[in-house]
Amino acid sequence: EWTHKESLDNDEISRFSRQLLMREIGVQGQLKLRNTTVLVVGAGGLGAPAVMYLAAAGIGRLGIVDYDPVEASNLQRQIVHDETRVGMMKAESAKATVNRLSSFCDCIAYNTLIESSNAMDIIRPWDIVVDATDNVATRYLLNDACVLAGKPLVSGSALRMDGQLTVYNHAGGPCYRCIFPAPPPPETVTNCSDGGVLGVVPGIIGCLQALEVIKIASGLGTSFSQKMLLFDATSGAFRTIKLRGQSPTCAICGKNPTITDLIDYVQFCGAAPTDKTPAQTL
Amino acid sequence: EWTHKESLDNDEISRFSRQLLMREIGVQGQLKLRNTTVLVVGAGGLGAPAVMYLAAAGIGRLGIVDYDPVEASNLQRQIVHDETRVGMMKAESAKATVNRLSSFCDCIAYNTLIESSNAMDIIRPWDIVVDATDNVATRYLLNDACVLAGKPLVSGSALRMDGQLTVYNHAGGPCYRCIFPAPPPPETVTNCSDGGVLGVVPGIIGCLQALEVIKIASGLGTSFSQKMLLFDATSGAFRTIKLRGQSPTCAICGKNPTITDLIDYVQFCGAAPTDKTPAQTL
Amino acid sequence: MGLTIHLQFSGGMELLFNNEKEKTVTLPDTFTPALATLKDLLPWMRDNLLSERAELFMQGDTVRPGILVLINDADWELEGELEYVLKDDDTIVFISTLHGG
Amino acid sequence: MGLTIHLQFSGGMELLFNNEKEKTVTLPDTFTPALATLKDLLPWMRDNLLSERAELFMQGDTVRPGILVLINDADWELEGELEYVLKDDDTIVFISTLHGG
Ligand SMILES: [Zn+2]
Ligand SMILES: [Zn+2]
Repeated sequence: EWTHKESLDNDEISRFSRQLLMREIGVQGQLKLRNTTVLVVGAGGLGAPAVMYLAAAGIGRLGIVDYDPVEASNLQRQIVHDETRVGMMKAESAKATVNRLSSFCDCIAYNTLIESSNAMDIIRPWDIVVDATDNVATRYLLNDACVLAGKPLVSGSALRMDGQLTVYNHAGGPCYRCIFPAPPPPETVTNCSDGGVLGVVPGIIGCLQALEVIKIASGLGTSFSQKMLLFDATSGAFRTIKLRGQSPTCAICGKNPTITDLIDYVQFCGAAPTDKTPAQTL
Repeated sequence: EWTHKESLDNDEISRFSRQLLMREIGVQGQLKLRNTTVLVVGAGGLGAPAVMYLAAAGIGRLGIVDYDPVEASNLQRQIVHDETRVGMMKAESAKATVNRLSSFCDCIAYNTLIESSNAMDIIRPWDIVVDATDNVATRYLLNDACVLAGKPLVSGSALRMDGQLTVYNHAGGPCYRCIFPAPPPPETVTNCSDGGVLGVVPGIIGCLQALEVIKIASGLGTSFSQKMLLFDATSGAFRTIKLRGQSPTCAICGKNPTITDLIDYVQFCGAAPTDKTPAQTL
Repeated sequence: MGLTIHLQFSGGMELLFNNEKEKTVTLPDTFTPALATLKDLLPWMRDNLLSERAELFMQGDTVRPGILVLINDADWELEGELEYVLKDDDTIVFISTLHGG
Repeated sequence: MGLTIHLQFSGGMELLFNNEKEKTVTLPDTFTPALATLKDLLPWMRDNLLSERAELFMQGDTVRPGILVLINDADWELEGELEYVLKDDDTIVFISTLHGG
């Protein structure tokens, strides 16, 4: 049974010595990492580096949600899997990699499609949620579930040579719906299966998601509440933009929310939670 | 025997479909990745994600140089290794991970300390060199060897919450010595063993090194010749600065070079190529 | 001379505008300085710059959902959205939000 | 009023300066506008701001090897290095280069 710890043991002190040396982390920060539980939704291009760096850093308990099996064409970017794992469920494969990497991380795989009927139960036990998904419907679902459950949502996305990162529902900042009250028309949405993606672009964004989780968990605080990082891999340019604040009229996090339970996100978005449906190219 | 290919086969087309879809890469770019050979020096915090993303992206031949065995305290950031590899040579361990990840990458491990006596022989067969090392002496050695052999050097570094990235000796830009003609006094140099490092910081820089290699190899071109990217993980800020150009008076790449063969870098830097020597903290 | 506006496109928006990530435009005299707003700029962009179907850029008189607009680096919601009065040398950025991973 | 200069420290340089990453200073009247240079600023910083041993910052009359200096975002080598004449509101950045991995 996984429980909170009052102090680090000698094995942990030795394993995480490079972080204990830093005044930004130190023994207290490392103990906070050990006692923080993180749920990563999506074990694809973003989730791959995120779960590995979170486990490596000493996050004590890590959940991984995915319902897809590993395919060979995933391996161009999803480095948590490998050729021996083709056909295995992605959440199981990611857990196997985490278990090899660190015995200090209690890792739980959910081989489940997260949807309105199960999302609250899946999310409730965790401190921080990472949105490493690949479709609009699941992004609204996760946002609403995190608002209802009161969890920060560290959100990343990538396509072709572009990446984006932000933290929703944290420290008084906006949620996803505050910024995007209406979903994009389905014909304007491009997924990685249709538009392609350079594998290391979600790699960079997934690493940055792990970093923001570590900063929140250790008490350093995130840099991306009410801010969005834009990455253009072609020019190597990173740009941070200031977003609007939390909206009093937001349908889920506003003063008089009209959404008080999870809704039907496939209907709301006009698109199902899959990266595989043929969609028109933007 | 590894040889250049004239075209991609069906397995490669299927495996790299997400990159073939992109106009920035496409079939011609992917074929260039297949026919490019990359040497990564250092299988530590920077080299770990670099070798994985380079192999995943379809780089045809990958060399990995390291002389250290995997230690448990490395696993906080060196995600190419795992607990089953403690005690194994890092180059062998990284090669084993690459082999599991992709059968399309011909991977060669050098379980060798790179030094003046062997550096030219090690570097000569490769198209692009990645500096993922951890000490000043090896950084000057690699720079000088790359200038003498005419190879671009994709250089990354990380310490605590900071990271830096640049590309030397490429497209008319400066080399490391053009910018830093004299080595830093040894007492001002802090390594990760002494100063600590948050694991995902070299993770982000190593991913960015892989990206710049892929851009050079595929013909997109690098964004960081004569420029340096600075990353401050505490604030989440990236900043690109413009560096001086190639120096006509540079001791190795200038008009009248005084260095025409590799020198004694331990003597030049006043420090040996190891991350383990106790050094005073900056 | 009309107003000069710097347009930038990111996250795939550039694919709707001849694949150009940056474009500086001089607006015609119908854009009266101190009066013309973003509400005037959007249909002008649609009619003069857009290389793809209009519904991928606009819905009604505003941008379609899923596009973030920045005025001089701030979310346009902080600047009055469509009512924002254009100033010479303004930079307007259109960002298509991404959903892939 | 004397010259106002914005100092920034990166890559660990801040550890030499009370762990402050940014500091705006007003220089004393001994810094004559249009005459005072970086060569004057460095020893003033050493004597007034440095919280660690001087040799970690300077060597002779310049910065020690391994420190990059930027003047308004450009490598100081492009701006005349020590001979650069300070202007009001200049931003000078000191970056310690990193060697770890
Ligand atoms: Zn909201
Ligand atoms: Zn040079």
